[in-house]
Amino acid sequence: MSVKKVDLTHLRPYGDQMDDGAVQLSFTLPIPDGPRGREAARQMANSMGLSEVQVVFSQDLKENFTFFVVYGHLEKYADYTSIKAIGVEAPKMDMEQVNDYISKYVKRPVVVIGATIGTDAHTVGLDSILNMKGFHGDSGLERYKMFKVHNLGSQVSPTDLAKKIRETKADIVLISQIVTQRNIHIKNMTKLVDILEAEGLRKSVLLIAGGPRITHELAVELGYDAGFGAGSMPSEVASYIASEMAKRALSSSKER
Amino acid sequence: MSVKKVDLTHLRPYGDQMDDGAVQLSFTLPIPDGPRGREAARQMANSMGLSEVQVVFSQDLKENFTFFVVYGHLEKYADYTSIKAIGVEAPKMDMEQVNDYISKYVKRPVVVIGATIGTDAHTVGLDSILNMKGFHGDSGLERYKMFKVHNLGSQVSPTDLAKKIRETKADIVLISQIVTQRNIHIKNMTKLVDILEAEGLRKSVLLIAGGPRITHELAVELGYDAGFGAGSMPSEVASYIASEMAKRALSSSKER
Amino acid sequence: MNDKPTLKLNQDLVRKAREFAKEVTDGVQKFINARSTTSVERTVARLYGVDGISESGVPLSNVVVSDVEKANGLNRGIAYWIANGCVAKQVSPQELAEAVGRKEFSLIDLPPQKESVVAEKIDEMTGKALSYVRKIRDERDEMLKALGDPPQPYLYVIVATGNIYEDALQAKAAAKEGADVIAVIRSTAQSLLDFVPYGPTTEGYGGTYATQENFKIMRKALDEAAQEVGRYVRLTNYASGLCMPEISAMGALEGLDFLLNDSMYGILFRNINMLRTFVDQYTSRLVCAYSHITINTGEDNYIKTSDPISRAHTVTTSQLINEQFALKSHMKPEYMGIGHAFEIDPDVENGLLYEIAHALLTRELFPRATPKYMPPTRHMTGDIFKGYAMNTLYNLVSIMTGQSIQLLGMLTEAIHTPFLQDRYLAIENAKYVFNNAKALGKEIEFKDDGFIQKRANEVLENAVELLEHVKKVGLMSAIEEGTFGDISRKKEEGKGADGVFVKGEDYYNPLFETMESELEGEEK
Amino acid sequence: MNDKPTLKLNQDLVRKAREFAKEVTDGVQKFINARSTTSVERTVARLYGVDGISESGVPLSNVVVSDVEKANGLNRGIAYWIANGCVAKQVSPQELAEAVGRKEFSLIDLPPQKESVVAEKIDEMTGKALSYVRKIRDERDEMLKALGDPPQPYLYVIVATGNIYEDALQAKAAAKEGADVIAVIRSTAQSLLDFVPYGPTTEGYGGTYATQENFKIMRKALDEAAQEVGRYVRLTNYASGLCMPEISAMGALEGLDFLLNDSMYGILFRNINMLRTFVDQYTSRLVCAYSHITINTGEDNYIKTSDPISRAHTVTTSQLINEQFALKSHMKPEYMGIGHAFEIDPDVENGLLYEIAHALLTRELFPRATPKYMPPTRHMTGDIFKGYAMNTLYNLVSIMTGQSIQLLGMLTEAIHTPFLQDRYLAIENAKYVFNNAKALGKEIEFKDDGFIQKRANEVLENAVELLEHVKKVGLMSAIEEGTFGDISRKKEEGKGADGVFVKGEDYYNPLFETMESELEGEEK
Ligand code: B12
Ligand code: B12
Ligand SMILES: Cc1ncc(COP(=O)(O)O)c(C=O)c1O
Ligand SMILES: Cc1ncc(COP(=O)(O)O)c(C=O)c1O
Repeated sequence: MSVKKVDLTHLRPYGDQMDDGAVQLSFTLPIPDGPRGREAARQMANSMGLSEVQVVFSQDLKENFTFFVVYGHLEKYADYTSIKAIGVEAPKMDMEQVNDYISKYVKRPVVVIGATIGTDAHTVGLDSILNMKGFHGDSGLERYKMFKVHNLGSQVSPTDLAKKIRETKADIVLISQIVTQRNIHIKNMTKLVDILEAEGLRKSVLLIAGGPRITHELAVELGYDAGFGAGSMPSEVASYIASEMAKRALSSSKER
Repeated sequence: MSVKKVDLTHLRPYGDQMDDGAVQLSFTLPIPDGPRGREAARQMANSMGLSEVQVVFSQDLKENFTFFVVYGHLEKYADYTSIKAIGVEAPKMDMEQVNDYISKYVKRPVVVIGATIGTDAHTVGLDSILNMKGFHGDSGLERYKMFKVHNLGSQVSPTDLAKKIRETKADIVLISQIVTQRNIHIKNMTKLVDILEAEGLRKSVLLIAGGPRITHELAVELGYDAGFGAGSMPSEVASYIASEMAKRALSSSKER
Repeated sequence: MNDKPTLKLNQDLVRKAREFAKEVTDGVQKFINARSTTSVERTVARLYGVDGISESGVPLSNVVVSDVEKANGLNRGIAYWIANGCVAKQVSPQELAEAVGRKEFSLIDLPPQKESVVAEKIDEMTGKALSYVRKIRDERDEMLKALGDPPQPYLYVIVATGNIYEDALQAKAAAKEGADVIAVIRSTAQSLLDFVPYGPTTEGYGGTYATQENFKIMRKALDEAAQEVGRYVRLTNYASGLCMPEISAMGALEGLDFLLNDSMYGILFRNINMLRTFVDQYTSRLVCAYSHITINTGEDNYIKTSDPISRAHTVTTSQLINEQFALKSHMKPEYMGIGHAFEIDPDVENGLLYEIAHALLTRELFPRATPKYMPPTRHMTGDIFKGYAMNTLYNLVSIMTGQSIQLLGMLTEAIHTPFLQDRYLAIENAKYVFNNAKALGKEIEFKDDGFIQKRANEVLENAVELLEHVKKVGLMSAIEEGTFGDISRKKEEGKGADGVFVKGEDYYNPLFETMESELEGEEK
Repeated sequence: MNDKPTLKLNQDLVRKAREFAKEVTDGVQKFINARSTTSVERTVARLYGVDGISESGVPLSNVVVSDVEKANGLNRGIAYWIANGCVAKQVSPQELAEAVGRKEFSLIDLPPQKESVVAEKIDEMTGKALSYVRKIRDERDEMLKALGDPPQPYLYVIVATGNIYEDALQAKAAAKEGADVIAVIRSTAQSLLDFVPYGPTTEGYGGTYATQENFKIMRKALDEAAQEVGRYVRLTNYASGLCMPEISAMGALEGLDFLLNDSMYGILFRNINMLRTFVDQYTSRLVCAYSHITINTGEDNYIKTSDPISRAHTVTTSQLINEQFALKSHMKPEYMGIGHAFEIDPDVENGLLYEIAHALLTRELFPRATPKYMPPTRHMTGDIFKGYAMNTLYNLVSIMTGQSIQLLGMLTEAIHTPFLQDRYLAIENAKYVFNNAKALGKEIEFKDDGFIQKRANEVLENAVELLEHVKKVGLMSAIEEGTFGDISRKKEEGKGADGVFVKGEDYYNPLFETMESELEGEEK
């Protein structure tokens, strides 16, 4: 069959045939609409490595701005084979399996504390993970008999959080960050890690961040153990916690 | 007022503030959905010069394809000041002005011939320019008393066109190309120029191409006098013809 | 009919419209009955088993028909010549055609065989051909029944890569996303070829050639996908053009479900000769009717070149004509995918109300048919977002008015043939709207004598008036007048005129005669 | 009311619903009448002309109110203290406040002046304040009349760059694209500040602070744009929060047209103390009523945290409560932007029918109000195309059901605050749908006892039941029970509780009393 096969070391976008590199773009430029503007848009797309650029739409947005829709063919490629899975790695378990797993390896309920930090008032995401009700039919951590959950709600400051961690003897700290404008989430997340380290709490807990713009990679980069993005399921988080807690329990029992 | 002003030598996209470089992208990659796929999408966007890339959506398209919507901030820029207007340059005239202008400078009706060449069967675009009815309330060339129009319709071969040019003593040749898949328009347009040159007709006519994917730049590159893109108005074409014909009339009268 | 609001159409007008349309087509049918075409004869050859191409690349069905035509024997019908040749040479039709292809002999030159033996041969070939067609048809019907017919409107998408293997891959992905119907768009200008290309296509322009091999490849891919998703997936191609009946036969042989098949499209949009098209469409539809292939008519095209509001009644007029021609080919209404389209300029005030009125008019006028609704195309621009919004309203009108076949609009309509992602987004849009507004049609009524009811009745009235005129001048003259799509075609002109001939006294074509009589039997 | 289909609401239920809602708010109003808050007093100070900040950055309205509060003098009302001080020091309120800001003296320590002179001073200040507010109001009313009120639904978009100058630029562009209303979103968590920031903002998070200077800058920009486009352009900001009445006063002074102003939003979504919010909202709305500022209520928020279908009646319940509170503030219905939202999961079968029923219920229940319809947000994802389709149907429901104020959905809702191009696309979508479906509401009817009529009556019935319960337990206990938005707040808890105080016997506040009596006069 004569369909070109994908070359994973030279991965390129696919429009309607392999390696055509087709990409759709839209952006606004602070210049007036017209042939010169469209040429600028074309050059902008060229600068991104696109060839055979088509400026298929331009629209005056008033006040000297123009909106463009552009298609082109990307000459660049990525090496997919060199990308290692950078998501959270954990076996997928359901509620019962998680409970059994914790009973077997950790041998006591795991204490979970959750909060939205900074001035972030969005609670729906965190609640989806923690509340009984859960998310899209997947029960939240409160419903797991081997989790003891403290949901601190929103707008919690790092120092208050640290205090509560001590008070509750938390094993797991879950924080949520939804607002990301001007990278406020990065500032908030960094500050929390700094304070936990200063207070000597960082090592004793599993520190997990979540939110629609959070990736595991970003979380790890900022000193967290894991990160969960858009559409995360409570059972995924639970599975990860169970398997990490088990690992820690095993390694500490070996150390002894 | 503290709004950053545009630097036209370093033109960058504008999302919600000057020079934020914000760009929206969408593309498909021939790989499965998942963290690794999203990372590949991110790297793809990085390769285009985007920073702070957000893969905001990924969707399994089945058969090992995944669709991505991505936002990022372009670090590249274009120098707007170095872009010369590359559109068709002609004063904008209305029907009466065009007629007067031709009467005054050319002193006889201008003969226009139009056709869609190759296997292209799309006539609506060409008809919008030529037919009485015109386009969006702007009358077509047939309604101008100083144009004598021959509309040959669609799927005309270059040799037939050349024959008709001779027969009608055409001053202006308008060709339309709508289908561009696999660059068939470029092949068709190049072939026409070759044949007109071979037949010694190229210099004696004003050769104009049009179509939604035609730009003036492309047309000129392929040896045409002008190109008209999406949304062109008959009066724009008429103005261009009038001013070019006047220029030619003037320069040839000077030569004499 | 209770699942959508009603237009309270003037039933007198409805009756008149049908009556006039019938009279209009009666006039043309007389011409049709007396004639055949090279393409009709090639269809016979194909159904008798003539396949493949000659060394110089000419399809063998063309080879045998030209062979007879050149010697002026075609007015007897190709059936006789093939049978005579098979008896004379003691070979199969395919072997016979191959030999003619190798120029070993001409069919005309073979000695006439004993009449009763030839007649027997013809009957045998006819029986075999028809039973094969019925077998394929029944297999499809059974598969459809086994997997279940998906709810209407069917999600219909196109593939158009120019490479049948790439098409098949993309079609499978689409089926898995939820597409119910896949159409393989033909390569540019195939309708003007007076033969059907052969073999698998890997490079086409703006589409992929309609070839029997391509049909087979695609059918297989869709059947695989259908089994995987547990939902029947329909396959579509294009019949209209110079090979209209042949492509229908290929569709019958390869188990296609739908064919674009309009009684006038070729004339208007491809400048094919009128008589040629009328004669061809008859046989083409007869084959479709026999094979349970749903035809899709092409009225959407009219309002691509003429105004969708002021010329709306030309769509209705043509739909009625297409219906009558289809009935003449013994087609059941449920196989009539009567065409119409959502093409009004999005800037028109209350454009949506016009669209609703027009779409519902089609639905109500053809209650047993399976209307094929076409998306916005001519007012789609490079503004893919606006286009996506237009497609949303288009889908809404469809579910609200109970359309049957929904050709999904592509947000990139103005730019390129669909990317994989464009198709996904189209399916997503339709699934969203169809589910979210599922019972809307059941829920609403239009004000009596309101804009929509009035508008629909007005269009119908204009159609009746136009039909009355067409009846008077005759359909062919009406086409000369530019009635449809603002396009005028002359009776004597157009491609393929030379392929039309008057049947001789001894013309014999049991294949189509049997189809006719079997279908007539079913009608009773 | 003839431009949209009807729900045939059970008028008995409608009457009962209003009656119960009135009784519910009557219960709360008793608490309100006996109390004032620091924020109410700061509002008085502002209207008397106290502006600017102290050297340490504290707004002078806070300075004077804290000054009196610390000395336990606030239960007399700030009006007296300011007047007494002005008379004592022979200065203007502003000069007085500046002096207090410089800690030159405390208002409490100034010797009490002759009662009649102080009373005269108060009357003078009150007269001046009110006549200025009326002047601004009348200017706006005249400009609106001169330029013409655009047709409803108004196209309402937000700006949220964090830089007021950038906001102004983008707002102008939006107005020129067709926006009728511009809202400047506040910086994250401003509602929790117990003071109003001062001066122009150039760096906010998720929005730009509501400051008087920002109001001024934006008003000027919009008035310029309005003159250019020959269409009145409305300006919106947010009142709800700890400074609810102060921001209303700022709106009155700077000629804002709309303010987000809900009687319970602060309690539920910002954990502000109940009594604080109830007392504040009363004055806040009084000022709005007097200044012809349309309030926008916040019921949309409930179905962001609770289910839009099963909890639909909590929206209705709250709307009725908001209405009654507004009436108590002497607000005319035409200034009530009753809130609701298109938030049902797009995957719900017949979700659109629910949305239509809910939207029309709001419209029909408040026939003289100007409903504010909010777009899909919680089910918006990074799939901007799907989001654009959802916004298309949202716009369709709005034009079909005759909404007044349409906050346009952004295709990037799930991603970032709007880019310039996102706003353009939102306006384009609304303009397309509103024009294309202009008369749809006039054209359709819903089946009697069909899904939509039944659904609307069911929601109303549930609301009546809930109101009956709320009446029984009292609104504050109902909030404790988590009635709205699935959020429970305790009576004694919440921010700003310490700012509430019981008015003393000698409490005097002619400013609001005059507003009340003038508005009462108009009501007759
Ligand atoms: C609901 C909502 C609100 C509600 C919040 C109610 C509440 N109690 O939560 C209200 C109306 C109060 C609100 C207010 C504001 N909002 Co808001 N809001 C939203 C909205 C519409 C939906 C968010 C939501 O509930 N999603 C559903 C949940 C289930 O999804 P999720 O949060 O992604 O959570 C999932 C995963 O991310 C993950 N997850 C999340 N947290 C965690 C934590 C852990 C530990 C784990 C493991 C996983 C996890 O698991 C969840 C389940 O899969 C979004 C737009 C959108 N569609 O996303 C805007 C949005 C988030 N809001 C926004 C803004 C700007 C605001 C305001 C700042 C606006 C203003 N200036 O007033 C205010 C202020 C809020 C503040 N101080 O923080 C922006 C943020 C822009 C940005 N990227 O920075 C958004 C994107 C809207 C927009 N386009 O402008 N908002
Ligand atoms: C109408 C239409 C048809 C009609 C044509 C009817 C007719 N007689 O013209 C029919 C149905 C026949 C048709 C058929 C096909 N079409 Co077609 N068609 C369109 C459609 C929907 C609209 C085109 C149109 O009329 N636009 C309106 C006119 C006014 O705009 P315009 O052409 O851009 O013209 C303006 C300017 O470009 C300019 N201009 C144009 N020509 C000239 C010439 C001169 C000299 C000047 C000065 C200016 C000028 O001025 C005009 C006014 O502003 C487009 C999609 C779209 N929305 O654009 C697809 C489209 C052009 N078709 C397409 C295809 C692939 C086909 C087919 C090949 C499909 C197939 N395989 O069967 C066939 C075959 C046609 C063939 N052999 O060429 C593709 C082309 C893809 C590509 N870029 O290559 C499109 C984009 C659709 C798609 N997304 O797949 N089509
Ligand atoms: C009825 C009908 N037949 C056939 C076609 C396509 O045929 P062609 O290959 O001529 O483009 C169309 C195109 O839209 C059509 O509407
Ligand atoms: C009624 C009402 N007031 C105020 C706000 C915003 O206030 P804050 O600044 O608290 O986000 C909203 C937000 O959606 C609202 O609905």
